[in-house]
Amino acid sequence: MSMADDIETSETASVQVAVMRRRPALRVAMLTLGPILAAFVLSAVILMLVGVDPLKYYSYILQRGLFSGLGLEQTATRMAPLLFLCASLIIAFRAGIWNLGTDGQFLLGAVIAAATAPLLVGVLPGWLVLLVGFVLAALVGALWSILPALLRAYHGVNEIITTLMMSFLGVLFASVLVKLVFLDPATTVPQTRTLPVADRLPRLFDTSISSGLIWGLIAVIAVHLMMTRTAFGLRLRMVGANPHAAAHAGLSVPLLTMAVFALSAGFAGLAGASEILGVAGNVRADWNPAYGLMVIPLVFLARFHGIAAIILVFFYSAMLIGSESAARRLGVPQDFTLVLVASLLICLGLGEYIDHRMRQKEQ
Amino acid sequence: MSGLATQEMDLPPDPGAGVIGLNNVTKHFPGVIAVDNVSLTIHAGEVHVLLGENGAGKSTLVGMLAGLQEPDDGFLALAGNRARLASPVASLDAGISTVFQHSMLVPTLTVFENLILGAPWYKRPNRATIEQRMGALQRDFALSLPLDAITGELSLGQQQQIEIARALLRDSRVVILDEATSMLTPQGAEELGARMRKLVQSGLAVIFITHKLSEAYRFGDRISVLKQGRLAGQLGPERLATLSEDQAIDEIVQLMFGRDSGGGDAERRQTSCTDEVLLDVVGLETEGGADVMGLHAISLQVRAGEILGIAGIDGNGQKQLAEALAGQRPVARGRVQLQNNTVTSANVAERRRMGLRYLTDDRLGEGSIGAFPISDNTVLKDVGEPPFWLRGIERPAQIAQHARDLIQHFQVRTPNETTPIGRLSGGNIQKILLGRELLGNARVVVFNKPTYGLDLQNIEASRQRIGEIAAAGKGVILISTDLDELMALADRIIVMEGGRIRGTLDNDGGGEALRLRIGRLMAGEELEQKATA
Amino acid sequence: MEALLTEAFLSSLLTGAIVAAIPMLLAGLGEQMSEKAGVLNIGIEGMMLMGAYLGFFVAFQFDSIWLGFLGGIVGGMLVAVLMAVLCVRLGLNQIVIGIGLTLGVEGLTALLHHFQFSRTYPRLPAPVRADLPLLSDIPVIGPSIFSRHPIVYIALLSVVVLAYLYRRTNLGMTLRAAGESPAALDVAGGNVEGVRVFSVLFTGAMAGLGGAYLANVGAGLFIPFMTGGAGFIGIVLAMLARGRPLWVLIGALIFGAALSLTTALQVAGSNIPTDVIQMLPFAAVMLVLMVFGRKARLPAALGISYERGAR
Amino acid sequence: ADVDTIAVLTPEQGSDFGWNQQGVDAARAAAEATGVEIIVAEGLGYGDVRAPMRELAAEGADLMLAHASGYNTAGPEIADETGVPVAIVDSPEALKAGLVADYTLSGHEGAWLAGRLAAKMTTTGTVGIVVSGEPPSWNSQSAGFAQGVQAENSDVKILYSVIGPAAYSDAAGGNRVTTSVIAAGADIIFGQGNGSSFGMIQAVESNKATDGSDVLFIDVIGDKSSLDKGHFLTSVVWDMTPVYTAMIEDLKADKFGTRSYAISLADDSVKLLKTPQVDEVAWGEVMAMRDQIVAGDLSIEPIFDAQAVRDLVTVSE
Ligand SMILES: Nc1ncnc2c1ncn2[C@@H]1O[C@H](COP(=O)(O)OP(=O)(O)OP(=O)(O)O)[C@@H](O)[C@H]1O
Ligand SMILES: Nc1ncnc2c1ncn2[C@@H]1O[C@H](COP(=O)(O)OP(=O)(O)OP(=O)(O)O)[C@@H](O)[C@H]1O
Ligand SMILES: [Mg+2]
Ligand SMILES: [Mg+2]
Repeated sequence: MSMADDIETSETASVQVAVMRRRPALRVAMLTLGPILAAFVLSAVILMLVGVDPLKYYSYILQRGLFSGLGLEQTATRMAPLLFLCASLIIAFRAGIWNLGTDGQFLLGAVIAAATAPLLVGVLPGWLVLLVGFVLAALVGALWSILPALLRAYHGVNEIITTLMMSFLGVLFASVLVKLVFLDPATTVPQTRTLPVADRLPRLFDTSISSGLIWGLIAVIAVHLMMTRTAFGLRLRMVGANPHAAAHAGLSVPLLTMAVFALSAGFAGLAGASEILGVAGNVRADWNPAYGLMVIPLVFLARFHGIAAIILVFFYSAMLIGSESAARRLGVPQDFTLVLVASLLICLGLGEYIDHRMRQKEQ
Repeated sequence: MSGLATQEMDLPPDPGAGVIGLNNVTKHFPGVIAVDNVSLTIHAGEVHVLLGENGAGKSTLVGMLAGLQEPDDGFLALAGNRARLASPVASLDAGISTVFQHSMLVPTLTVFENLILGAPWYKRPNRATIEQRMGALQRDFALSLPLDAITGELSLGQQQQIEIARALLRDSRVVILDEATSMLTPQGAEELGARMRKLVQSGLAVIFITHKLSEAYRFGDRISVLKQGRLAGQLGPERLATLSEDQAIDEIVQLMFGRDSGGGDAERRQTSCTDEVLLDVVGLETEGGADVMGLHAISLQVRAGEILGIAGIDGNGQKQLAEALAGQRPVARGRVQLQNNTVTSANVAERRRMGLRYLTDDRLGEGSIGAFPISDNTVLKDVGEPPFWLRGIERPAQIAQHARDLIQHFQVRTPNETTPIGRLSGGNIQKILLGRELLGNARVVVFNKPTYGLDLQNIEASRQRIGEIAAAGKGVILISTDLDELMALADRIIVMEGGRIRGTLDNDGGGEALRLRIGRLMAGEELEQKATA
Repeated sequence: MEALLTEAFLSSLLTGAIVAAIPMLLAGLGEQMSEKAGVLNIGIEGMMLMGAYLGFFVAFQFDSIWLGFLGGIVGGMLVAVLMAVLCVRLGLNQIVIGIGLTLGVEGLTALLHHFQFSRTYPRLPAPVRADLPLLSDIPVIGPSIFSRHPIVYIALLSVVVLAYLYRRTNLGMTLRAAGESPAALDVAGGNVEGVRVFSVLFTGAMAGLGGAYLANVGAGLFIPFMTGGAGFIGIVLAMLARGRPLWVLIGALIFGAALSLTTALQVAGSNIPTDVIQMLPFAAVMLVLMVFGRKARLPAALGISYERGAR
Repeated sequence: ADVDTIAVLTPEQGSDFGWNQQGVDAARAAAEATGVEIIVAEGLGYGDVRAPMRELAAEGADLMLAHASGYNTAGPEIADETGVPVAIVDSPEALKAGLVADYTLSGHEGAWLAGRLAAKMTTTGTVGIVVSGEPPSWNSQSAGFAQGVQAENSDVKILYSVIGPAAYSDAAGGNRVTTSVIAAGADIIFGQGNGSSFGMIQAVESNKATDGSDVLFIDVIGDKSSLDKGHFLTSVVWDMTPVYTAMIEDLKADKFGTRSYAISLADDSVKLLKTPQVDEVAWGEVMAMRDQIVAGDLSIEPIFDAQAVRDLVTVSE
């Protein structure tokens, strides 16, 4: 299957965004805010159906996730792994590769970071411990994508199934590693050794915000610039948009494809490391936050644009934090955030379609 | 057959209204008026030829008749009655069958399935009826098709026959053929001409689009010329009957381009060939496969200033040869030498750096990236190179300037350099690719069907450029299915058949005799055999 | 390990394989039709889950497991309608919308479950078995295969029906054309959008039925996230089956057997750690992909939306 | 110290007839018994619980019951950070005066009794253990059950099966695995799982044992007898109220974090449930053994390691 065509449509979509920029601000506002409003209304209806006051719920989420100091700190901390995952997906999607295996890559990266960092504390200087953890996580993440990469690059096997399968496998394998290999002998609960709080990524200023946030932001922006402003990025995009043209232009499509997998999976591994070295400190058996699939709609809504992705991740994190709190206070399970994201996706999709039709009518 | 006969009965009593009428039809696209206030009448019993340069609006007209697009202004009339063709179904129901320029068959279905494609889903396919009717078509039109073959495995000519058969099976009143001869051999084109004649004799109307003016004259009863979306003029049957071919062509060219053609057939180029061998190929072989032709024992030399023509029916290894030379296709055996450097194992980029250029015939498939702006496409083969990139960082201003220069120099018709290249017409894309290949230090350039699908004016300009390249002391390999083109440009002509070189001929300006010898070789006859025979 | 190949081992292997295979079979057959028509239906996991929820809800409300299956079909189709509108009609990206719908349904059903059932956990009565006469008396095989819920036989039968449909009918041909070359189908007077919408709805129905089977026969109640990736497995099965329903069945059985083997090996007292055994089915799929992956030819227009006259 | 508010944090909803429900119900009961307010934070998932813990601390909780083994890294860290005492599970070494206490719960004695009961009542001579995962507290019950079965009748075969990945809510997986185990001969199933137990129950209800008799189910932790349709044999029911109550008392007395807490047969915080399916004679004998354990005449060592459990059940002839 040529997913390239899909990417191509999204390339044209980003062209459309550029066109949109030239249109009246009011219309743009309508086309962006309208669907967002509609999504919130749609979700509100669902809330009302189960007997929850939506206004109360939304204002609670806002207050908890955004407008309280504590909430904002938690939101910022939660962003770090999501940002690394955005970086991972922006590379892949812009290069026409559907890496749906980030969950497995994330977890294995997390496990290797958790397995090594605590052992190195005291052996190496603190910053080096963290660096080694991150580097290993990136390598292991990339390693886990090598089969899908080879199959895609040299045999044209669709990466959607292979990455999904490797993701399922990776999640299990991470669990096996925790239970059988990297087990902390000091606990009965199967988990890795714990990196002491003091040895984790430093917190920002006087807050509980992990500095993983900064690295995540850097990762997304760096990836964005790489994909849009460099020769390497253009080569990757060429492979994604039309591999035949890339080969015709003298590029090694298989090698570049491998590079895309390695980079994308590597960043997914970094995401895992950032969660462990920044926040969690260890990996428990069967732990799987499943951020990977969740981030895909966000990256897509951001049209693979780094800055837009950062903004979306910020709001999404705020929603996560707020809804965790609301789950307890208003009795609405956190799963509701999934409903909200899906409605956003649907409404923005519809909005784009309506806009498209309107422009067609005008001509 | 009976179906066709009753068809004739159904024809409208008033022949003046025609089967189809286009009344002041206008179609806009972003930034262009594709069809501008055109009125045309299509008559039963006539082959109606549509001519016009690239982007003149022919395909858009066809699109409207086929139900793919609707006019913004004006209206269509069927048998004198105002009608809407809002979908392909409406068009088919109105008795209009279209054979599009690009194959509209499903390659993985059998011929039989393609013939009945579009039948209601709840109906059982009725094989016996189709077989019976195919029998009738074979009698009347010499259309014979293997019903159970997988369509994609048949030759392009056979595939086109399927489309024509499908049109006939539908009991159409109107058959539209858009650039149907561009893929055919001269004989194939003649056969198609004969078929069109039979069709109109049985009472149908045929709309035939071509860029070949002599075909228009020979096959057409009526010729309409479009120019920038407008109807520039029409030659009716009475008028055509009074004109000789040359006179008609002169008149058409006048209508199309508003100037004189400068003398029918292109003049043969003055040779600029020297003795210096730029490209030396010895015993080149490539692996074949189910759907690719393998190359066998290809040896050839290109000298500085020489144009080496390669003739052959499409699909006889020409493309594989071009790809093997460019480094895009692995070589199984043999040696390729470029100016004393053996490049047999060099990759595309390395060969390009050494001055080997390849202009592909697959403009959209591999020549360009449709969604990327023109500017990026102009430097697609130089990604990372100065002055467009500095230490890997893009310099957008440089690239844009370069693209604007190229657009101006090659007279590319486009709003600006940020337009996605996929939106240009085939001819304009071709100009950009041509410009891209000639950038920098080219030594040997391989052209694969450089003028395929271009209009006369652009063909002429392109041929001129190819001549200039040779004159500048570069080596040129010119692959073409158009014998006129080869005979006008090439110093020597190699004929390929079945992945082999069947013979090499000096282009001595031998006219008909040379043409005949090439034709025999194209059909697979060996030079020696002919000599001994 | 001596206990391998005992009757107990074989029975538990076969039984488990069939029980595990059915939802994946239904999902795989459904997905196959979408893929044939050119729609990569990643939303199938969500359709299954919705089918599970609504299937259980209806079965519970009306106290009828058969009405429940109907409810499951409707549930799957409700999600499929969204998919059809967004991806087929409006041409939005199939992968992203599919993932989005799956996430949305996960959230929605968890929410509804929370407010409806999470305090009481009502359960359905044990489903009836239909013993096939004579066949069910064969030792080992009989009770494992021929003494199951009627839905199992319906699922097996649909393999035959679909194989016939794809090979012998105009609908089958139209589906293949829509996936291979929608433009060609369109200009030939076929209804690309119609057939694609149909295929997506069919996928919804099959996935919904599979979900309802999971909830009503498999578990007797609805649990959030209970499909646990069965829909994704369905996608893999469909992609590997190269358009043949029989291969979906074979794939589902192999996958079911691998899943079941994890139990059977444990029952047989194997000393391999459970987590390692549990990697088997996925490793098996990867192996199949490595060996046969390059042959898994997919429809040329798979995943690409069709817009008339666009290029 | 002053204690006016406690908080309990559970990964799933406190209405699952199991671990979460027991935690929430017991925390409420303990709060009532000691006269303090309670904040229930349920359904927090198995991910990072630091955010809700910080929030609860900020809201004035004086004690946080982190009721999931997944919370035992975050718990002490937040206790350190905020100074609010936290109780965690499965971490006996983590005690920290005034800040961290552990309550590692093991129903192994109850499970042992259930094993004896099962061995008495099986007609096929085979019983099954089906679990959705292998956390230590479940391992200890699996091991206890197996030891009980063997102590009663070493000829009874014990089949052991873990459902699979992310199986806590995999009800269909529970059904499938249990069906397989029944097909392999088991007529009594000792099942441990959250959502997946419902699948096990479904399998027990819809399958006959290989000898044609009804299959019976032994549940753990919660009391699902309200859902019973005649297939429940018993349940190893836990009650954490005494544990939580003691914690609150200790905190008030500034002794929090100096000891671990446990449940036991002695105070009925672990007990067997009697259902109509239980054979009266067998029940009497089992209750007698309970009294022996309480009296200290019999002692059963808990086994927390998954591999050790598998060594116990592996049929090696
Ligand atoms: N879908 C479209 N969107 C935008 N512009 C279009 C579209 N289709 C056609 N046009 C414009 O309409 C003009 C006429 O196009 P048309 O395809 O009819 O030309 P043509 O006569 O068939 O040319 P050619 O000889 O190259 O086939 C072109 O200049 C093109 O720019
Ligand atoms: N999607 C599109 N968007 C914008 N313009 C389009 C689109 N599709 C076609 N066109 C326009 O239609 C015109 C004709 O395009 P087409 O590719 O049919 O040319 P063509 O008929 O093949 O031309 P040529 O004879 O040069 O090959 C082009 O000029 C192009 O600008
Ligand atoms: Mg055209
Ligand atoms: Mg054309």
